[in-house]
Amino acid sequence: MNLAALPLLDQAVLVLAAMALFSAFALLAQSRLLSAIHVFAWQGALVAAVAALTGAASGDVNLYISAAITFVLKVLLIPWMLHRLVRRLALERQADPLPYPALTLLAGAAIVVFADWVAAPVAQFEHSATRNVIAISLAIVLLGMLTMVVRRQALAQVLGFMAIENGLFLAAVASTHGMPLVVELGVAFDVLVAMVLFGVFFLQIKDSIDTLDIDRLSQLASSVEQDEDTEPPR
Amino acid sequence: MMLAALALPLAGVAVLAALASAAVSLAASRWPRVLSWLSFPLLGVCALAALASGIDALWFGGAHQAVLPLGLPWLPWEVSVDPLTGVFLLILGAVLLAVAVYGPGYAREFRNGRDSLAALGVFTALFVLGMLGVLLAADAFLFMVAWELMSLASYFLVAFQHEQAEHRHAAFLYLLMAHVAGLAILLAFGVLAAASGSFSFAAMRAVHPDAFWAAVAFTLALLGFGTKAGLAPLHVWLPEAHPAAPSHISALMSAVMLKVALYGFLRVVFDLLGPPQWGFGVTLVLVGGATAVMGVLFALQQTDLKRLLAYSSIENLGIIFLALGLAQIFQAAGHPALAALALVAALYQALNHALLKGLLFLGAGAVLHGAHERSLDHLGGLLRRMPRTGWFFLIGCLGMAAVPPFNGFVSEWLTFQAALQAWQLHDSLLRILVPLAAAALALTAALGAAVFVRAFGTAFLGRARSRQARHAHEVGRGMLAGQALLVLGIAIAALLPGPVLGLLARAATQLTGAAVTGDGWLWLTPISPRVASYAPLPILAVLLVVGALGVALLRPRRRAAIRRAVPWDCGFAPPTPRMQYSAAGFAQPQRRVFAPLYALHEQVTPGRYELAVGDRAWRQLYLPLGALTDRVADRARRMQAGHVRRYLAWSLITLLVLLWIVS
Amino acid sequence: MDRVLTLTAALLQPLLLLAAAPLLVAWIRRVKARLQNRRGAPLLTPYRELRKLLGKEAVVARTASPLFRIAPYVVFAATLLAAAALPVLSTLLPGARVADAIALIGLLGLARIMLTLAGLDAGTAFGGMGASREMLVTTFAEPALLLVVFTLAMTTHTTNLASMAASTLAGDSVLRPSYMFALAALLLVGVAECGRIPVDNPSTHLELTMIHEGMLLEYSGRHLALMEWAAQLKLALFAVLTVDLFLPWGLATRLSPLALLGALAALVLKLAALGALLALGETVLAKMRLFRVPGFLAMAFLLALLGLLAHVILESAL
Amino acid sequence: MIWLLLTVFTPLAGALLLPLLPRVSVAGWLNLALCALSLVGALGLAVEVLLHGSLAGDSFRVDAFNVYLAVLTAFVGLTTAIFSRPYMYYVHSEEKRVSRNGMRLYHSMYQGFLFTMLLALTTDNLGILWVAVEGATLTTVLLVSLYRTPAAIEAAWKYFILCGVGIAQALFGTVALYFAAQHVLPPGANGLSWSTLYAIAPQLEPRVMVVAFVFLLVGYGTKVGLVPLHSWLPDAHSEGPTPMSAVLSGLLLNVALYAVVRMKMLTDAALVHSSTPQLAGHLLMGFGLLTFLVGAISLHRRRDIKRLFSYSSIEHMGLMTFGFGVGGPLATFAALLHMLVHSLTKSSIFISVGHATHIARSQRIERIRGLIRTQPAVGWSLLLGVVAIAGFPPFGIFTSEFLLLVATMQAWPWLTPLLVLGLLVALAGLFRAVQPMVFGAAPVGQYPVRANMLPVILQLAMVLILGIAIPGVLAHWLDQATQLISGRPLL
Repeated sequence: MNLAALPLLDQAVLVLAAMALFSAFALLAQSRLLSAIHVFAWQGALVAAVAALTGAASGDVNLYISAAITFVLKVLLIPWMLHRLVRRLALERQADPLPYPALTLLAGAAIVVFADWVAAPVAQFEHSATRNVIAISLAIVLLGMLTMVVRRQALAQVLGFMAIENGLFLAAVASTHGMPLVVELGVAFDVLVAMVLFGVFFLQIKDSIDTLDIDRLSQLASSVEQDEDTEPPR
Repeated sequence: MMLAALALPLAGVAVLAALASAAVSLAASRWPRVLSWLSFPLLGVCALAALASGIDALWFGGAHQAVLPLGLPWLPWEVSVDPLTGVFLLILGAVLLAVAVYGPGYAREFRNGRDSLAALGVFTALFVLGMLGVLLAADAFLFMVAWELMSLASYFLVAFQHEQAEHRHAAFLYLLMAHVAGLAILLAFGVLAAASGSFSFAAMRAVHPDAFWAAVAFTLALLGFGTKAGLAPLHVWLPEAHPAAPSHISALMSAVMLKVALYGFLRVVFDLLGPPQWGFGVTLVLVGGATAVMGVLFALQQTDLKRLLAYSSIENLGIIFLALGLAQIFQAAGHPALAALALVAALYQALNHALLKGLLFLGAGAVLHGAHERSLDHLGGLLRRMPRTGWFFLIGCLGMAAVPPFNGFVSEWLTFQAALQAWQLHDSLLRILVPLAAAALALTAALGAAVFVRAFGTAFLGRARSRQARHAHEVGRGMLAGQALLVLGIAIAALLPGPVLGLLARAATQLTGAAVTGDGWLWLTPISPRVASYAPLPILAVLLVVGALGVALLRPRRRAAIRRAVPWDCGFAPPTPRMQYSAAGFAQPQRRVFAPLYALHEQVTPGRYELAVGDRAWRQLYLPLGALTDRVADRARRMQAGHVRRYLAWSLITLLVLLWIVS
Repeated sequence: MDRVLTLTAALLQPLLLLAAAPLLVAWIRRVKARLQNRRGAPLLTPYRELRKLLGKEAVVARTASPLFRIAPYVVFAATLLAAAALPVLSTLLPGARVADAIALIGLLGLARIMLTLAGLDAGTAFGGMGASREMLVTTFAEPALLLVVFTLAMTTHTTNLASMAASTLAGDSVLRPSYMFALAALLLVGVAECGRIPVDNPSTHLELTMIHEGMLLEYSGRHLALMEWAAQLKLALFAVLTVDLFLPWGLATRLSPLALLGALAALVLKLAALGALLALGETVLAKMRLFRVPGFLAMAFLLALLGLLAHVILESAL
Repeated sequence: MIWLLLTVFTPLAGALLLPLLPRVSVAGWLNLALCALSLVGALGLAVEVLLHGSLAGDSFRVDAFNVYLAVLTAFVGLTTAIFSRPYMYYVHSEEKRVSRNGMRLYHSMYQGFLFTMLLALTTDNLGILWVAVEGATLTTVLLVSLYRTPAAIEAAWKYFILCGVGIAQALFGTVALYFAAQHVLPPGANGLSWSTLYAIAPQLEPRVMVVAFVFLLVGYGTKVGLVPLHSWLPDAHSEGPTPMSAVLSGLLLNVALYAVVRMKMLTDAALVHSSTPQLAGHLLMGFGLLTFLVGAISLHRRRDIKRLFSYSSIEHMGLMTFGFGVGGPLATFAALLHMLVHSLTKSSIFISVGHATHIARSQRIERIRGLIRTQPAVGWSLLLGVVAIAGFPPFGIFTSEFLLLVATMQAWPWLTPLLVLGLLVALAGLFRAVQPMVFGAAPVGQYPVRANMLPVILQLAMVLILGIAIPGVLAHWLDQATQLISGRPLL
């Protein structure tokens, strides 16, 4: 299908999806926490915009609601909570540089290729223009996971987690024009609760090990079981 | 015939009595007397019923079946009693009866201890129940349930005095090996069930797997039942576990449980598996022969009386399996009558070993009870302190040493007779193998005699080597009566081989289709009078007559019969108990001759000689396996490194790999 | 009538052997003495020794149990019973139906076990030593003996000694390699079992080399007499066993007086020759060190095994 | 319908109500009562299903498969509540490890957890199923960190992160399913209804279904504890309060496996005409076997008693997964039975373990010694529980393992040696650790604790009965479930 033959709305959807993908890369590479939170907010906005545009293209009211929920949650509420946490934990200046940025980004690119390969049989089956967004969303999901694997900062991990959620949402919107509303609400509720819990945990972790570097959270390795002097609690 | 149909109901009574015994034993933690007044008598009822059922089944022959309303809906538990079951019900009943009479006296010891009497009673009864279940089962599922129940209950009995670390170790090893055995048997049944499409023995009997799968099933059955029966090199648990249990339980384990394993093997290989193959027979002969020689060599070096008896059990099971191998070879070669002879020899040996080893373990228990010691190096002179136990023990020893007119000789004689018919085989390999097996058997018999001379000689003769042995006391009436019952059984098996063989032959006929006769009550003439015959009663009569004549003729008429004096000992200083030959010293020549087979640790310091005789199988097979497990476990543990990022990476990699696989 | 005759013969044959056993021992001593250029004791000396011992007081160690006093009777009776299973003069022997060759070996085993237990009973060092060594000898000697019997049983298809002898008599004289091995094994085993040189020395009480005598050390009086007599009987028994199995010619197959007389004459000749051979061997050979005994016995076992294998490989196809 | 509402929404009401109660002791009793009420509902539901067959509605579906799991969930919920009342009260008032607010949170989340479990079981909507399973994570994650120790927080964090990511993958799979369904279903139809999807499954595009299944498997498989996605499980099970360990091992894993099996049924139906009709089964078998073996070997050289038993849970989940993967009526029946008996046994073991750790005042295996001497009831129940979980008759786990081995023997004979090896290694690992704990002399200064052994006795008795004779009703019920899953009944 020729890109030029698409309606303008669809073209816009594709552009926005590409930008969301880029934001996933930005999230992967961005070492400063505050900037990363901003990138995440932008990604949320892009995804919400995709939902709204798809709604406009298909005339589905549910999608507007989804877009609104996403906007409120991912662009406003969660970045705000994260901001507050960063300030409360005095992490504004903290950076979390990647150990091998070039390699990580290459791996990210490979993942995109892989996602396209996996999604191809799925996508060829859909006739609408937005079918290739499925590959993009899968790539965003996998990149989110990659972010969680490579980042040592607990907050950065949460951002990766939330990016996965964004990818999922994008997939739902692009492939099926959104899930039924009950499910969307349930998902949104879960995300919200998860965010609250993350906040609780940050405080607890900070209390107990005085840092949010999750590599320090390795007391429970089985090899440590051999240690005689650490007495695990009941 | 009304009586013929009684076998199954009687077996049912036995099962119910065992269940009742288990149930009432629960009360023993509060009222210890329950054990003596209810649990053991109920076991006695169970024993009598099993005995009656076994004799009934053997006397009348035929199979009686029933289906129980238990188990799975499409897999109900089936039970049956046939002559093969009968033989083993007979063994179980005979030994259990003695144990039930013996038990109360022995268990009284534990009343003051901290070990739970309720556990003892409950698990003893469950153990018996499990063994009964194995014998009665007519489908693989019930068989496995009963089999594992038997293993599990005996595990708890081995662990009964669990405050001693070596008992715990023995129990663990035992449980592990029992599980190996159980799973192998389960797989063997799996093969049979896959061929016949059903778990019922009747169906398995009707449809046989092809040659390959039959070989697989045979190997699995040999592995499973052989582990339980203590075949080398799977025997290591046995000398650990049997001594650890209370003595009357050791008697049950050695005398009955090993036979139950034998029963299982017979049932699977001779009854269910289908046409015999000479390869199976050769395997059995080799494994049995190796086990017998290995067992007796190690028995000769033990200083713990109960360990010695345990190794001797290994030896005997080796002999039995060797005889089974002969039966398989003869059957495969088309000589069912000879196969039946070899099978009868095996069954007779099983019966003898049950009675003898039961008696010896009960005797060892009495020694433990009377002298609080079971190391041969600390015993001595017990024949004068505990005369009745001592003479009973002597009978057991002579029986195990297989000399006429005792019962051990009858089965050995039958086995030799079977082996000597090897000239009828056509295959020259087999014709060589069978005489070689007979040679191994002969070697085993000679060493076996040495084992029991050593055991009786150091424990009961000579002079006490410790204070406990010097102050040993005879045990109570119940414990003696238990042993006496087994002596009665031994006497019957020893002196009336014809009738006993006639009974056992029913089972052999069931499995081979050929008959064996004992030729009347006096003679034992399995093939023909020209070939060989044996009559123990005249032998006993002549021995008694000559002995009595000698005493009567030679007794001096004027003086006192004898004069007592200090031992002569070539006129050296009056000997002290420490100058006696010790148990280790007695077996020293054989230790030198067979040194490469033992893992010896000797340490000589001035005035002390320390010796440990280890099992090579243990060091070369089991310890490496344990170490391997630990190494793999440590490696697996590295997966659990504690870093959440690594866990996430695992997750991501799994996802990518799976997507790659399916795309 | 026939039956009575057979039974009488059956009763008389072992008694005959029992009566003749000391004579055989005396004969061997005599030949040995001659070979050593001595005159030697009269042939009746063993009988006199037995009579002397029977008249003496029996002294029993304080530490011994009742088993010590029972053992001589059991040993004697069992050996005698074993002798009853042996065709001494005639192959018509009901005793052989009661106990075949395997049972014979078993009865000898019973005697030996009682002997060793008695050796252990007094709790002395030498008794234990003798018992321990006796058990070492048995470890190889008994299986070797069994294998010898098996070799012949495979040929004659019977373990009944009378039938074996009868079967050898009835058949043609064939030169069998298996018999050669078996005979050699049987001779070695017999030497070891009867406590002769080079395994044991019956005429010494030198403490550290004793086997059989070590076990008898605490015995005296009638007990010792029975033990000694049983040992002599055992030697005679092995001698008769050897000739029965390998040289049965001369044995009576009927119970006619003539045949029996002929058998007696043949037996005397054969035993005399065998005894002389043993004496010669004992003169030529030296007593071995105890640690070399297992090698000697292993050789016996090996020979017996070779006999069995030679039979299976070379002869059974015939 | 009324039973369903009673079953599912009683816990929800409890979750909202219990934190409002001022007194901790009353909350414990109320917790118990609510569980009992929910069990009554589940039993009523079961009777209804038994009498009238499956119930299906707009967004729920109750058939033989899930109703037995629902009863099991409610039952284990109740028995654990019986255990947890005095146990948590002891932790709160004697050990002072949990504050009053902590106790409120505990009771609320306990009910919330039960609600999500029951919701996940009874819903027909795959989206709601996802929400409920995610909800189960959220409700339990705070309980894992209830003690606020660094280790507990760390365990909770890992649990949260790993399960969160895993479940996100399941959502992607769900989206893909919905996507596949939309192409077949008319507009307006409920493309997330499992019943609807199952009915049209053969028309679903196989290639999409395969990708969807992979995501669903990895997603829900994380919660099942499939290796190598299992890393959170030992941490979470060992650091939380013991009642939580009991329900996590006994219930959560089951529900996650339930979800996997539902997805497998859909995939199987969709792939029936493709070139790889057995793909889902093979994947499950591979994961199951790997999980089983790794779980079994990991039982060796453990130092922490609760970690030990959480590895045992992993091992058994592997076995069940393998069973479902083998397919066929016999293996499926065996796996269903195994789910049942494993839940009962494992939760009873965790209850005994809870008492044992209180007796020894430590969770380290080498400090727990001589339990039978100190407190025979606890020692024997732990020992018998382990005997049962190790697969000895006459306990029910033997039956299911027997059937599973036999089924494997028929379908994949060359895999049975691996299974047998695993079972042996597992037995050795378990007894190596447990035997010194229960046997032997008691250390000085070790005293019995107050323990309510009723739940343990009840559960072990049930496992025992299941091992001796499976009641006809239950067998019929399991058989119906077998028919649902494998397409053929066994009987």
